[in-house]
Amino acid sequence: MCNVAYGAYAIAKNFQIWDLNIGVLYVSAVSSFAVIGILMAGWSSNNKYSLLGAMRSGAQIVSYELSAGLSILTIVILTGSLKVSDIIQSQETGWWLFKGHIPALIAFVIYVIAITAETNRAPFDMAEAESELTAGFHTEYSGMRFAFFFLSEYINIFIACGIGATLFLGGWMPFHIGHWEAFNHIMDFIPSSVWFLGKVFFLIFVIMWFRWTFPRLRIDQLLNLEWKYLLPISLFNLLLMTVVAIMGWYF
Amino acid sequence: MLKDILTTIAPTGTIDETGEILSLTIDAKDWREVAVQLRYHEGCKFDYLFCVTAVDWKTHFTMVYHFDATEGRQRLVVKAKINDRTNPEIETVCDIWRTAELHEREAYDLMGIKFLNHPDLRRLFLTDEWVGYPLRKDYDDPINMIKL
Amino acid sequence: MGFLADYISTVYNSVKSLLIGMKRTGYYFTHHKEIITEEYPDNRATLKMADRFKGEVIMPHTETNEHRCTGCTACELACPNGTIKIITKFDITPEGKKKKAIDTFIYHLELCTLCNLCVDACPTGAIQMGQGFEHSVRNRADLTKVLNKPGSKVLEGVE
Amino acid sequence: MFEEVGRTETGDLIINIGPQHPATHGVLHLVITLNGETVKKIEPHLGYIHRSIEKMCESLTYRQYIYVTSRMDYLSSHINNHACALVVEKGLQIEVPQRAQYIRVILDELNRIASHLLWWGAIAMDVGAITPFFHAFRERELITDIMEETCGARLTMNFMVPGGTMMDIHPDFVKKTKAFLNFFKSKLPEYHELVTGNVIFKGRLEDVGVLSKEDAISYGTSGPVARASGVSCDVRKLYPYDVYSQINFEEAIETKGDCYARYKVRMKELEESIRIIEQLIDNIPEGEFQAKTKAVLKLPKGEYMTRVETARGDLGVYITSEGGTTPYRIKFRSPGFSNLSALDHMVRGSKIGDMVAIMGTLDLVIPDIDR
Repeated sequence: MCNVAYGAYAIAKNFQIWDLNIGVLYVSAVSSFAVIGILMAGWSSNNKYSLLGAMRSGAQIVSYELSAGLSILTIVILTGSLKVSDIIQSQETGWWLFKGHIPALIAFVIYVIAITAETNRAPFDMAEAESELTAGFHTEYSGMRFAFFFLSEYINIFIACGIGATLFLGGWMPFHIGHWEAFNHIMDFIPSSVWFLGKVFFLIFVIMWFRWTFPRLRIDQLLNLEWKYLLPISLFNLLLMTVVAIMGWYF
Repeated sequence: MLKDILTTIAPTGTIDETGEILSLTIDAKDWREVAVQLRYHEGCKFDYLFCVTAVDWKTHFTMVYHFDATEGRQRLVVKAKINDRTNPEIETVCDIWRTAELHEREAYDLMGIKFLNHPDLRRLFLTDEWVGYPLRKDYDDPINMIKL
Repeated sequence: MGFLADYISTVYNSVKSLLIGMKRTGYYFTHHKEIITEEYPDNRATLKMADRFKGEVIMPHTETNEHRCTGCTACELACPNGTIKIITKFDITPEGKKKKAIDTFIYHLELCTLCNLCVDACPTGAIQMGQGFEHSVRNRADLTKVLNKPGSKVLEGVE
Repeated sequence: MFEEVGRTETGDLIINIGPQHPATHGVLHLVITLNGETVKKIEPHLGYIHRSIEKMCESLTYRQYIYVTSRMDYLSSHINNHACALVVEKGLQIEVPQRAQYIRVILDELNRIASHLLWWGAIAMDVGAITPFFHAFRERELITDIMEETCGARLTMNFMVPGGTMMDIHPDFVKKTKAFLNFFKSKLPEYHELVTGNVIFKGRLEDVGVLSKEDAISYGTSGPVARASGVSCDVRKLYPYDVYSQINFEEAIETKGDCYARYKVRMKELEESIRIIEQLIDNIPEGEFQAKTKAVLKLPKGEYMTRVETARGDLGVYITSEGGTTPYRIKFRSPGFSNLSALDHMVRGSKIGDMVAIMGTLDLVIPDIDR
């Protein structure tokens, strides 16, 4: 299901199946289907652990979608377009993470946190929470059915990190520094697909890094974090970014 | 002195000082009143019930209660003698010391002593269908590993 | 404004504590020299157990097939689980006297808890704790062992 | 019991945590009544590994019964054995040589460190962090190596005998223990970096499962659980045994009574254990490691009670002797059993996630509860 989202990806230079004009919106819309799978799996297992896991993940994914969406919006404001190729083209002179000043940085951090939660990875893996609900929504599944859940989870991570790489880290754009012509030239020699995949895998690595390090949040703390911290900060950040964009305070 | 207080709150009991801890032996009928006094009497204040256990003496049972006072740091052993072997009964103290609830269930399960007014007196370790009380001296285990 | 300052300092301190933790795990991700696990089945040839490791009870024999057990059953009495069973017989010494000796020394490894009490109790040092620890067998009966080798005798002079 | 499984009349959900469940660290079975995510009632069902150790001990002699007690609280088996040896020594008035006392106390404290390390890894695992477990086991491995070298076993040592220890320490023991202490002291700050200061970890433990001082006493809790509620109950201080009376160490006490206080008490105890070992390790006196005892031990008629501080709390061994070679009745008052009785009180009204954290900080070892 989630593979549909790959269509709108620019994996390398001039390598995009479908460059539709609402690309980012489309990808984020399709990738949020994952919650339905989890909810249905948990409910139909007829198991109380699964049911609790599914309910948790429903509450969690729906709320974290908000701040992920708002962080995406901040970059959309900067570029003025939802089209993937436009967004990447606008970062030719530098990635938005560096060009967009502090608001872009904040948006990036919030985005990474939000996608960690959205994809049910630790420390937000409430839906599976092995020490509380044995395995949450996929307790009753085994074999290939279980593998499908994990495939979709990892694909989902890849998609979410792909959006992050496209928006904040310039998609397939190589890393350029101002007027260092020689350096920029060397960077151009690295194939664009390597750049894109490298960025995505870097983000995936960060998410895995979270998993080694952090304990799991409790369900009420998880919602607190979203509604008390991430959402106000990202709303404020969006305002800040609008000001930055209107005044032209970015490079 | 603890000994003097004990003679006032349990006039029928006998006090034994030979062991390392002062011990008081009473009849099971008097246990409830003595327990309340031990917990709340100014000179006792035994607030920490350390251990509850039952001993099967073949002719009778004794319930052995080990007490500690966290403030005065004095220790006491109370032995309540239950003479009725076929249907041993004693009042519960789990409303005075909350820890007694599980300990009394354990004693019920393994020794078969019934605690009157216990809120939830069921088997704790063994299954509900189990017949007999394993820690009693006359309990015979049909599948005895050592004898096999 | 105090509220806002509190809010910001909470966020700052939380993020800092998280980053400290990530620094620590990041350090171990890049410094993986400190491996202390043993690659067990592969290092079988070089594996050395501690001298006192309690793996099983064994009875050492000399090259001339002699052991030190006199059949006094001290170990049998010391054992808490009935692991050891000694069947004795009477040997005739050259002087024509009867002498007690072991016929079979049965050791139930499946009952043994490796508590070392039998070795402690043995007056002649006939049994020891062995180093072997790979005791898995297909049949439970295989765990019942006879420790004295066939045809073995008591070592001269051991009483 | 099985009719209850499902829903109650009021529509509350009943779920079973255990006997096989990642949160229970063994075969504890908890029947939990849930209202949404909130726990309304929790009821332990025990006995899945009840081996009736008390009954078994009635047919074992005073030398033999020590080994069984390793199987109660297997994480502090040395300390259990120590309690059993002490009660026999008290009954027979055996004077234990100084060397044996030193060795016993050092091994006790090493065992306590190992137990707390495992607990530290497990509580982090319970609240969802994975790495601390590996850190804890790296250090614990060194302790088990020391144990293996000296006692011959890694978990159920059975090294104590009435009157001393079974063997002398291994020649490398002092050197290795010191090396371990140095290594461990260098790693302890990492523990605090990784877990103690972590904001998520604090959030999970702070103000969760609060046990007031009165309740802690009334529920008969002991060990770190009671000390976190401000109850001074360290047996090593109150009723010192062996050389504890000569050692300078502090009793770790917190007053808040929540999960984080229990966590801090245990972390403090790790440091205190290091201190105790450091005071002893250089001064192990020469001499015998075992007192001369009779071949057959017969405890005089009477009743004996010994208490020792295990890693989980106050272990009491109560022996009624009729003068024979075996105990007439023996009772192990295990710390975990009393601590478990407070679980329902602590968990009521909190979330399932909290229940896991509370269970983790109670540090229940199920064989200790079931015996």
